[in-house]
Amino acid sequence: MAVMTLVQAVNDGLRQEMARDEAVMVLGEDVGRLGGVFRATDGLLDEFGPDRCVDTPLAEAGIVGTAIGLALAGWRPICEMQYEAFSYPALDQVLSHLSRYRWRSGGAIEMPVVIRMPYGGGVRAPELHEDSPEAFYAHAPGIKVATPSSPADAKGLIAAAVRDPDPVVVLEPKALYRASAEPVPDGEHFVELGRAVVTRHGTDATLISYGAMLPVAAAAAERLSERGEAEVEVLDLRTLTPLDEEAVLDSVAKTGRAVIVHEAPRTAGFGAEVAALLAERGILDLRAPVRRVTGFDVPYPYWSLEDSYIPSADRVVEALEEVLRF
Amino acid sequence: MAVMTLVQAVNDGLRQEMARDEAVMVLGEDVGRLGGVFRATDGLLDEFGPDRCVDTPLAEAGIVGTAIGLALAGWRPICEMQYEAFSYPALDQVLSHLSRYRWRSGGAIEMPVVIRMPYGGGVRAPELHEDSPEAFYAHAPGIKVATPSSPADAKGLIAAAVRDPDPVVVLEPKALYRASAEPVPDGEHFVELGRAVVTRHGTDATLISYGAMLPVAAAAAERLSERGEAEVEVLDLRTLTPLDEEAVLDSVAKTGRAVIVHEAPRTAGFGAEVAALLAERGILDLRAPVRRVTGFDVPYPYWSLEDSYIPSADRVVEALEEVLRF
Amino acid sequence: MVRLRTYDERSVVYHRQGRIGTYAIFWGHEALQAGAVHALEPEDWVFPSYRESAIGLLRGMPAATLFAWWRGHPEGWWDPREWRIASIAVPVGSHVPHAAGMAWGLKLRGEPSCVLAFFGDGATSTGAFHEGMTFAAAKQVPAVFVCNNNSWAISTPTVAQSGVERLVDKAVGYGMEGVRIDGSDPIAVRDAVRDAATRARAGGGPQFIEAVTFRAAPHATADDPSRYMDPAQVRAARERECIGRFESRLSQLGVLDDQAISGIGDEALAEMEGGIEAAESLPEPNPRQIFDTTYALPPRALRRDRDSAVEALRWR
Amino acid sequence: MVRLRTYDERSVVYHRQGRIGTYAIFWGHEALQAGAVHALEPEDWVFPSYRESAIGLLRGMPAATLFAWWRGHPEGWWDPREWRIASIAVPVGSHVPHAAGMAWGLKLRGEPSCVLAFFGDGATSTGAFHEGMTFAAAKQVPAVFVCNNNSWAISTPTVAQSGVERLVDKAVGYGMEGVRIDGSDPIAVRDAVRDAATRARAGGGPQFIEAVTFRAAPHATADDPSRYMDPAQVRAARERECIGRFESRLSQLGVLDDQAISGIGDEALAEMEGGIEAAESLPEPNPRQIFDTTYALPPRALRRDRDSAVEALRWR
Ligand SMILES: Cc1ncc(C[n+]2csc(CCOP(=O)(O)OP(=O)(O)O)c2C)c(N)n1
Ligand SMILES: Cc1ncc(C[n+]2csc(CCOP(=O)(O)OP(=O)(O)O)c2C)c(N)n1
Ligand SMILES: [Mg+2]
Ligand SMILES: [Mg+2]
Repeated sequence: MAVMTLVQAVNDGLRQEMARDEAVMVLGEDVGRLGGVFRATDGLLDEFGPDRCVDTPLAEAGIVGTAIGLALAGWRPICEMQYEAFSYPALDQVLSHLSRYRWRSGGAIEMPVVIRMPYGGGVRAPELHEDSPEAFYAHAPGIKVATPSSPADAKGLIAAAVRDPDPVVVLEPKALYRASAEPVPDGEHFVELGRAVVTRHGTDATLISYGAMLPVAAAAAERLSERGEAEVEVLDLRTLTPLDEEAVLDSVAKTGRAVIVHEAPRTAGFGAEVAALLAERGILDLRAPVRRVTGFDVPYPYWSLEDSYIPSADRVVEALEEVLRF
Repeated sequence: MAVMTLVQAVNDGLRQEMARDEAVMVLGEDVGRLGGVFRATDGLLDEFGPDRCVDTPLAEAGIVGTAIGLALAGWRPICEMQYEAFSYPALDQVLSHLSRYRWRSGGAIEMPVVIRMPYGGGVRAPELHEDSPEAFYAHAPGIKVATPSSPADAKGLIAAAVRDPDPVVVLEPKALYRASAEPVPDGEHFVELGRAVVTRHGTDATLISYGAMLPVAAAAAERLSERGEAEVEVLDLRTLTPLDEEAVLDSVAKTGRAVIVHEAPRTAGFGAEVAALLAERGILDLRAPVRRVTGFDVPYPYWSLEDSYIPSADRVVEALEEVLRF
Repeated sequence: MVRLRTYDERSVVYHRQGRIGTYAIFWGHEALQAGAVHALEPEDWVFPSYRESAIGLLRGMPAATLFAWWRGHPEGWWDPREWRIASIAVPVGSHVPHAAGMAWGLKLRGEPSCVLAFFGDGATSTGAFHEGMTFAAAKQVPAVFVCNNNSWAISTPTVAQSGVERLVDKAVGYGMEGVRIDGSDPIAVRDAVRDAATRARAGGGPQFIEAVTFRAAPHATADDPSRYMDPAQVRAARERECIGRFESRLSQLGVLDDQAISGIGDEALAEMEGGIEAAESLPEPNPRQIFDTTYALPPRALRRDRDSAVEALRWR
Repeated sequence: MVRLRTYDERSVVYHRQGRIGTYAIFWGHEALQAGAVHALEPEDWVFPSYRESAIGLLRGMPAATLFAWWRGHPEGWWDPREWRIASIAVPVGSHVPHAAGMAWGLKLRGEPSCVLAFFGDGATSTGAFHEGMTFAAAKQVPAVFVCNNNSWAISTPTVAQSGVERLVDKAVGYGMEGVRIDGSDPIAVRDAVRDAATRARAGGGPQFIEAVTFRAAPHATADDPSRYMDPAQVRAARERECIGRFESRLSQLGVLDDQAISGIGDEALAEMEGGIEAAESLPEPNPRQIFDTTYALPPRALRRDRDSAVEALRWR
């Protein structure tokens, strides 16, 4: 297995899929000669040529809108949004068309479009370079949402997204793009959509998280274990829609306690959906209130303050201790 | 008190606010001579002139984007989106700018912008005329969201939205625009944002809902009462953000059971937030699992099927009976 | 043209009779629609807005399908690949990027066909139109953009959109060729579209056609144009309407006589009567349809919803 | 101009020293920025993009504020009304409608001032640009739209945006007057902006100015232009850069001598050194700030979050 960073694994996944299927193409701002501002598409222009790795005009609704037309024409476009907040101009195309085209054609037309973007904060950037927009996409029926947290999953989920006949939004935690290098399976590697994974086993409480927050969750669990306070299970959702409900319910059935961690603002964030699942179908197993540890209900702040905004291991530990006291 | 329909009450509220404050203006597609496709702005052009009741180009991001500039210039713009799904092109302006301008200026600049739109289905319309987009707006920190369900509340919430120094999205249930005529206070009438109201008192379970679903909730509660099965409390949230958490928690503390009803798709819908609130802070009061009765996780269907999609009193009764069995 | 006209006029009647829902009238735009589609090859794609809802008639789509669309019935949706006609775009301007993308996709595949998109004057104000045009120009795709400037976007006159009188001026900003034609003259339309399509297929890039018409009818069945239109202007436009003009031209040329005209009319009427009846006798749609078309691979939770909904409530 | 240049060059240094974050370089655009703002009256509004982050210097804003912005410090944000300079727009093109709206608002109030918006070549592809221009044209607002065509949107050359070489052609589609000028000549810029602003204030409507420059520097400190730029082209552009050109012109005219030049430079350097030091000695931002500026009337839940967050964790 090669050792690589998360963004290298994204690149590897893209290359694998483009080599496998000639209908796969990449389009976005600066994805060609520059290889993307994070180099996620580095080398693809040279390898697959300018027809399949395309620099576009600066127009996100145009990128997703033409991708819909390209898909109708039989292509499998992968759109890069340069940063997550610059996907907002394309929300109309996603909500009005991409998510509905199959339904609208009575199931005749597939929309195998992938929209991938770096998301989340912690990189000392100016505003609107650090949003966590997953809830917008998760609330769009017809769209699937994947959020890798490790290099191997990044490669595998990219592959799954590209092969899926339905549109998939892949949110790549930019703070983890180069945070560490890890082994990634060589050659074809595929992580099924809709399958969460337990990244740490435990018995006393379940930490449910995804994407950029996994290291925070892991650190909090580690701390409680080191202190001998509790063994906390960490569940990485990996895809938000379809949500792996069984994995959530099974873990909480075992531990009786749940803390949900995400970076996006709390209100109507994706954590609410997980909490709602527990309130609907896990309540008899719960031995304590559910807790959400999230960004606050304000815009992502100026970066000198971002460390106070992003959920910290401290805040997660505090929430865990609270539910463990029940 | 005059007796009027919900859309007439909206009109009355707009007229009241425009008469009260010369900085208030209305802009949108066809709001002038036509008076809006639902006649919500009927007569305002004649009464306040073309500078304050303005027909705009067909460009929703332009409407909200210029409203931001107008607010910077000291105006209090009320934007009409002709139908809710046509607000999607403006989401970028809402998420990137309208919600952040105050924060971005260190609190110096107020954004007293109102965006009002008809929302929801049940009117036998072609696609994209019947979405329920409240969760998108509720997940935007900096934005408040109001959802009147009665003529009086429509007038009062419009007034509150216009006077609020922060941006407010008002979602008006189009299925109720002309559903019935009810008494509406004459003259100034104001319904504070962030205050839910109990529209029916009960002891056995709480139905939590808003906007277009209130009549469905009321019918379900009535049916169980008639049958002598249960006395169900009906809570109309009226504003989603700020959410009246105390009203939800107090009612459920009393009844021990909660069913949440909305028309939008379930996953990551606003009902998840209410359920999460209960899982976090109401769990010790709950004597049964929470249930959500919502639209399904698919696009709003062709209208010949819409009655199978919109939550019905039957479906709500079924959910109530289920939680009452615990 | 007559079939379109008959379809349109019958639709207004059927709406009044409660047999279809709200309907977007295209009376007076038949020359544009028929002229444009007749100029295309069968392999060329068409991207219609709601205003061209019946465009499928011109390629042999059954009238029943179109009436079913306006009846909100699932059978009203077709497989776009079968007819090379994209799904009707309801949000104004939003399909312009799709047309650009399809044309780009054809070009990348080396297919020798082109794409035609219809949209209105109001659509030219939308960001989606702009981004679609921008892509089409940047990638020099084989597309023909046909703007039906019918003077109105519901109650808003064209000049109120951006202060431009001639929408063809918009082409300049994309470095595209633009022509302005009489959209009520089917021959002028056919020629302009044929030229543009030929050039597009030959790699000459996209082109913009402003077809000048007039919406001498309500925006849709729910509209009340008396609030904003001058009745005299409407009367004048109705007198100049495209079908009468074309019929008298053909009659003068001796190509058409009264008998032929009424024969065509009768045939069209029979087609539409048959169409609405066929639409009405479609089986009640199955609510399972709600669940079964959104995803190729639906989430488990959705399948569970379907099963419990279908069973528990028997869809009262 | 020299102050802008000094600010810019120092910022690149400060970034390397870790004293500010990622920084968007505007080296070579000083003539455009200074020429444009000098042509305005103090009551006129300016809507900058990230590329004009230091535009406030020209109206007396302390350099410390600007460095604080790039340090991600709350003191980097100003009250737009105080300087009549809107907040820096980070999403490309998205502030064009704001400028149109502000200009419209001034017009409705009968205020005799105008609005100037800066944006790049890439911005002209965005739907937001189009909708803002459309509104400005439709409402004939007093606005001057200044497009800095610096040949590049990060790695994408201007011609790849929409196939148009002369961005001034975009004005035609909005029925706007447009001019194309040398954006490296401060006098040409000042004259063009003064004309446009005068006309706008007098009710003559909006105008579009394409200012041709060249981005002879990386897009931002994180960028690596060697991947896409021809070094020879960059070298040539750096030789033609605006300040040197203007200085020799002024020297030839006898307005400026070497001593004056170095005096201006020293002063600017001192100003920037003072600015960064002031920015660095700002007190650590208080995390309460996160909660206190979003709403005028914050939801109760947010106040509760603030209180519990501040107390429970003492913001480690
Ligand atoms: C994005 C969007 N905004 C608003 C509407 C509501 N609406 C439907 S048709 C219409 C006017 C369209 O005018 P135009 O583009 O000239 O086309 P026409 O109807 O004249 O064919 C409007 C505003 C819509 N469908 N989509
Ligand atoms: C809507 C949006 N998409 C993408 C980006 C990322 N981005 C920042 S600057 C830039 C290029 C802008 O080019 P141009 O408009 O020519 O301005 P310049 O940077 O040359 O001044 C891009 C793509 C952004 N900020 N906003
Ligand atoms: Mg029109
Ligand atoms: Mg540029």
